[in-house]
Amino acid sequence: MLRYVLQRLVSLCLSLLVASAVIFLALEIVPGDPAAYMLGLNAQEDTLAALRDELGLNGTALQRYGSWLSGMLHGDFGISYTYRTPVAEMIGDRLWVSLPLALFALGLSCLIAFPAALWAASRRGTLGELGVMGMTQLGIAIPNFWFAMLMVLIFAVNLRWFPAGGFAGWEEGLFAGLKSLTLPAVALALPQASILTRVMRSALLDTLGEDFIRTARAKGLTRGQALRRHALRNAMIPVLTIIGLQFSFLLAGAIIIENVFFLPGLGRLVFQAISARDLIVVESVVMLLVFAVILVNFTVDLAYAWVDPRLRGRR
Amino acid sequence: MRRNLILGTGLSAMFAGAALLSFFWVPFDIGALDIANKIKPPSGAHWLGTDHFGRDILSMIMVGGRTSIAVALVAVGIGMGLGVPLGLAAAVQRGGWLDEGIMRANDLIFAFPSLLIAIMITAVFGASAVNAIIAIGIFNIPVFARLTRGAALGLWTRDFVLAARVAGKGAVRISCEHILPNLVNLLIVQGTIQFSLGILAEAGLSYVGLGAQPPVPSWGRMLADSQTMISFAPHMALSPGLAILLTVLGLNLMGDGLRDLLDPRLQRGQR
Amino acid sequence: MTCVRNWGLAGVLALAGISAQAQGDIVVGLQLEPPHLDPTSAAAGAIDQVVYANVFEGLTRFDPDGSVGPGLAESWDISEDGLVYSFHLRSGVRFHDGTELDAKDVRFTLDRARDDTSQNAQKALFAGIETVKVIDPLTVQVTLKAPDGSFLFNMAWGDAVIVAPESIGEIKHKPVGTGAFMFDDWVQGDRIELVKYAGYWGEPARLDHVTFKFISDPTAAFAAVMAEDVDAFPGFPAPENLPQFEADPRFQVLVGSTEGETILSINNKLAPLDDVRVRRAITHAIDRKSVIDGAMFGLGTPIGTHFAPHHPDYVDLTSQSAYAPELARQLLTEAGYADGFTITLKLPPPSYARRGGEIIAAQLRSVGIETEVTNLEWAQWLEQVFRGHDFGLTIISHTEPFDIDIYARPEYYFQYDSAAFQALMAALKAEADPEKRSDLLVQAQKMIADDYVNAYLFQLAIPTVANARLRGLWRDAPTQATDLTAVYWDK
Amino acid sequence: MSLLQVENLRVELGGAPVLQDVSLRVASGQIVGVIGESGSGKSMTALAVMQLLPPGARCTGQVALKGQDMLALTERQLCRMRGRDVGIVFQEPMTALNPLQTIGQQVAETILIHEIVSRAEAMARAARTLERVELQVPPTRYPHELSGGQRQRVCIAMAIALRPELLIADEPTTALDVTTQKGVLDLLKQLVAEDGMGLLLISHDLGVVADMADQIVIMQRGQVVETGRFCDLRHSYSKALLAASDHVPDRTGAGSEAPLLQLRDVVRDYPTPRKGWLGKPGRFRAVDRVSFEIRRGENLGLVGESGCGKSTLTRAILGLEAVQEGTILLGGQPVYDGQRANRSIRRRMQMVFQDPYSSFNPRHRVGRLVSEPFHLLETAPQGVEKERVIAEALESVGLQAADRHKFIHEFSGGQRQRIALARALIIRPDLIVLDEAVSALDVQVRAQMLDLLADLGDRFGLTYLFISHDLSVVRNVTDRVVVMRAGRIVEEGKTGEVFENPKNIYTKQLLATIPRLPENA
Repeated sequence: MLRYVLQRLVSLCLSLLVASAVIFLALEIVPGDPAAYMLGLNAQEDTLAALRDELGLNGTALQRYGSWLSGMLHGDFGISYTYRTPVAEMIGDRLWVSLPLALFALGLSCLIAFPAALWAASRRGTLGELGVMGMTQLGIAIPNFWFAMLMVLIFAVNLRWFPAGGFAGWEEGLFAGLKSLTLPAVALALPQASILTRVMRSALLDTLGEDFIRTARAKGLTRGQALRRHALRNAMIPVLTIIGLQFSFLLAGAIIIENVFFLPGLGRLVFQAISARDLIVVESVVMLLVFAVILVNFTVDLAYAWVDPRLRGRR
Repeated sequence: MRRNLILGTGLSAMFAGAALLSFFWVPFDIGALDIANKIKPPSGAHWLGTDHFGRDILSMIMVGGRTSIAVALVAVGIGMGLGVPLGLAAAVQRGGWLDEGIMRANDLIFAFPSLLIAIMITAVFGASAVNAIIAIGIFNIPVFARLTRGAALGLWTRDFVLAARVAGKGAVRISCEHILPNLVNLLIVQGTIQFSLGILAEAGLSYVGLGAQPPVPSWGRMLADSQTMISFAPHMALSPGLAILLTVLGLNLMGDGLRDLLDPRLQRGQR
Repeated sequence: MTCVRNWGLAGVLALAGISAQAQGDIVVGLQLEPPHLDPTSAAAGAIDQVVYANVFEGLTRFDPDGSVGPGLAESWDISEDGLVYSFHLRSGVRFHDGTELDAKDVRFTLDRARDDTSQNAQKALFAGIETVKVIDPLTVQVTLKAPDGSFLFNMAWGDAVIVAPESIGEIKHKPVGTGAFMFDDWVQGDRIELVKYAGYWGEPARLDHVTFKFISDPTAAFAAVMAEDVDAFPGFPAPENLPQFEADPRFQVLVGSTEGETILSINNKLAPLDDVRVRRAITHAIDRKSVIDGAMFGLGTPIGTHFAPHHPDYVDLTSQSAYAPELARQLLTEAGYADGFTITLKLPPPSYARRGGEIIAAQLRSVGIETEVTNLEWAQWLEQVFRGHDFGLTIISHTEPFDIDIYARPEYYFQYDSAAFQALMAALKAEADPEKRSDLLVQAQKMIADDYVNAYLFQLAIPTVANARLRGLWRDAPTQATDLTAVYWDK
Repeated sequence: MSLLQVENLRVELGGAPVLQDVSLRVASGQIVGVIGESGSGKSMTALAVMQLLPPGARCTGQVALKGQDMLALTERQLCRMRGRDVGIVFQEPMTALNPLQTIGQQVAETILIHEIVSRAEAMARAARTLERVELQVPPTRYPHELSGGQRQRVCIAMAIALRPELLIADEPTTALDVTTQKGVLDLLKQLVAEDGMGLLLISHDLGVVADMADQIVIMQRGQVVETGRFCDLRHSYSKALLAASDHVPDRTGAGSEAPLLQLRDVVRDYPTPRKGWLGKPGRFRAVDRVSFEIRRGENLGLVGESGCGKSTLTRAILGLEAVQEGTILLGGQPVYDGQRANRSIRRRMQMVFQDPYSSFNPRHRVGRLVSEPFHLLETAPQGVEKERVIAEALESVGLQAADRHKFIHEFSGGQRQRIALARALIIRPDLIVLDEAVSALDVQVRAQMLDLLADLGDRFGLTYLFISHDLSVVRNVTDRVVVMRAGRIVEEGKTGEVFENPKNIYTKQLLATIPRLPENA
């Protein structure tokens, strides 16, 4: 097991290295000079040169890549071109919004999906199942930013139960923080929950068709007991995969929702950074997100091994 | 369960048909702005009302559907066109260097947050429908590559492939004659789903201004344009929102229906 | 869907809720977050929006009506030849860190802005300075290379605010100025907080605590104001929502003027746009009223030249480029483009440009000019259009005050190269007599209108949406600023 | 009163009857064998007794267990009976166990559901039950760590943990290797004797049931054809089944002395996954220095259990994979020469596979399927000539020329194997490799197929390599036999001699498993 973990860690590092090169190269060809952006219409050429020098934009590509990479290994992501603050700090701040939001949305998604999927799977062919499945179809088909807009109108502007957006900050207390994340989390969770429900239901139904469920029923287990004791854990493998994918998606994919709710999260940071040509921020955030995805996949792999004894011995 | 298929096909065909029709006829010319008549609620002349430039929303939905559908369709085409051959090639020798290479590259693409990369691509090459297609298409490649590889690996263990090898056929010929035709069902179903995801992705990109550019309308851009007016002109946001919702819903239902219809397990004589 | 449809009505009927804010607090919404807080080393207007007059002050300052008045300099003397300015500083002015303001700080500020390594975005403002001399702790003498009628005006800019050498190192994140508010906290991506400065030299601020909240998305801005999450939103980004706020007793809407001449810039060096008949045809093809109604929902004053209508020397030349599509087609035929031509139209992000671009594209199409529309991010716009001159047409609001002199710069992005106009500007610069200056300005306005350099659309208006009980907000925006020093809650 | 009494049982699935008028009885301590070909409804009968029919099934008639009418009981009451009063063992032990639980847990679950005992107590009893089924592994193991035979024992342990009065075994040994089969059957017999259970033993293989069962029920197309003791079976269908199960086809040719295929010290290694990043990949030797030859015109049997290297060897013979050492010659020429197919040799060999369902591309018509080997010819017949050759091939295996326009799913399993044979024959090869080609067929169809093979062999002078685990078939159709185990040849010789007088201890074990039908009067 230890060997397996170590092996995975080495390949994880290799993937990260490749990813960092890809990201750096991609951003090398981005047109637009950050210095020109910062100084605006009336800037003079010597002013621009001075600023470029200060930003360290004058070295060769290889030098810049090297210093970026080695800095990152020390936890130093460089200084933002536009904000002029350490990128690591900025990311740290934003992470305090994005990570709780992703977890909140994921939690909601699981909280909705698990009971719904169990319910639908155990009532195959009933109107109730049809209803749940219909809801999930709608949940997948609704563009979530549109749904978010409607929710803001109803719950923030009209009913005023939740703030229309922004983030109160954790220093205002857990409740205030969660309150400002509720609507975004719901908007994010809706399609995710729908997908998860469908995946889990079909995984459950597939498992219910397996021979060992028949064996369990022959032992005298009721349909429900067989579902809970035998099908559920077996169905968790595809479900875990989806949960892993969703978490990484939520961490990075909240850009649009963060814009709708003007949340100071990672997605909006990178969106702004791209339009401001703050490349060092873009590079670092994308790198971090890639790292997160790879880490999540790694964790999911370990979770598989935890769920499935067949994977424990192998490799 | 043909109900899904009929309903889904009906919905999708309705929107696709309207989009096709718009090549020949639309109720009103959307190129001519009529600022004096802006933001009018639905009426006899304008069934879905007019937008902030006084254009007929029904006509906009019809023409906008062209963009949304074309972007999604071509993106799926890119995904299939590149992903399927890659998946087939990877499956020829499980665990071989080609397989490893293709699958690692896939993992790498999967590790990048898709929306972010789409935004970066449009930032690099400029916002346009073509770049939106590329951005969405890139992420379709690993989806199809993975799907194809997985299913093809299963098929390669089947005896009829062995029979073809006994008949002296090479990997390319077997992939084309025996593997690919048996993947068609699967690809159609996945294609439908990716198509619907493509429409959602296009809407999202256009919403943040990175999709189709004016004067070409698209559903996502209509939503973005109508956003600030939703409170006093809900008809402007409802029509494109519902167009997206119903098309995606239709495609998903169609995908489900096709899956049931084409599922080999349900086909007689094929276990 | 019923909920949505009834929303507007419900919003109107909703009783004005009791604001959760204490009467000394205010939350101000702004569309753009500043990249940092040093107004003397970046072009971002967003910095001035937060700090101008609130945190930093200059020798002179813009008043709400756009006139230039005394700031940290109580008064000044100008030598006969117009070359030497002696500024008399107010006494007892302290920076937020407790250090006293004296003439050395002024010299430091001006020298820093003029230095070779300066990163000041408006370095041209200081280009005319020959020397800066400290006479005594409260007097500073500035000698110019040549007389400059607009020097006092220049010193009122946000790029010329007085900073202290003691705090310059950290200015980007802990700005220390002399204003009525002190910087308190910045949660990047979300908000900046200011608190009242007890040691302010002048009339103390009536608010204790100010929060600037950054909301770039117009819909989100609307929702935030409607939900009363923010109390005031200067430069509200969605003019289409203003009627709703006007109809709602909870809010007041102030529509003010800005220094932003919004124009369809034409690349004067690019064929066929180098033909004045073609440029004239373009201006006649455009219906300003449609553009203002469609893009700005009626906000904005039509202009016929590059000059602010509220300026006393403004001449209304709109009739010279009135909407006349027939004339436009005729001019095109004369110029040899009876079948029209195709040209690029590159649009920066603001909605006046994006929406206006769609409308103008449609109007140009109807006289036979096809446009290839490209939406650009600001960085791309700067790169391609402003610096690269790679464009045919673009729409942009020139928000710098009194900037007609850009037409005297042949390398400026629209590349208008007229010796006559350059001579006119040189004369203006040297002229101190107000009467003659005024005359020269009228000539200048007419000259660029006659040459149809650009298609002049409208003067950008600035709508401010605020809680109905707020008083003392600026209506107009002579410079980009959100001066809160006089703002208070009505009881 | 019988322990189990089924009267006039009728089951409809989606409106179509799958069981009609089925009646049978099982008494305590009695073994009742149910025999039938695939689709005869024997498994459905078992599921009907358990009331575990698939959704949408309608069940009428009477199923009385210990006097209780199962059809009248509520689901809750049924759950109380299942596992306690009646246990069942299914065919496929590989999938019948939950892969995520230890075998001990799964056996203990049977106890925990029905009795109020502590978990520890249940685990202890489960361990004892596992000992009882002679399983030599600790109860903390997971199913994937066990072999098929061991898993089937776990299934039996689950079924008998509470000593039910009736045990149903639905094809309990079909998926197992022959040597394992015997042990499982012996165990069942022993348990019945010890506990006095009734056993309903369901099988397609008359041989399995014949020497165990006290009563035999023969089923055909959802109906009971005949019930009685083995020696009393009289019905024509029963007799036909009996005859077919030990069919010996007529053959004339017995082969010449000239070798057609020669294997010399053939070695085939597979790399195993490398250990660690820098570790060398390991090697697994699937075929270890195998040498034998097939003479022109003879039938050679290759016998061995699953995993012995048969399939690997087959692929090597067909020239599909390279061998690491040794040579394989067909008519004196190597079958494998680098990456490209050695067409001139390959066209002299063809193959028929075990599974009639997966060996055809479902998307092609029969004509195209059958003509696939034309690819090996330098000049393949075209147009009319091609049609004629296809028609001839189909007719030679007893099908019609018009069948070439049909799709494969329109044929039964037996017909498909004929088509497979037609495909192999179409280019007139010298050697046909039959890889378990008749194993998946019902006995009567199998007998017909064997006759066809013999007939074609004589007509076209074919040489067969007959790979099978089914010893009785091998005995009846081959001239010589090669016994393979763990990649090596352990015995080789004339079929009669090997079967009469095996030398190797493994061969002896194998032969001992052949079920012997009691002499039928």
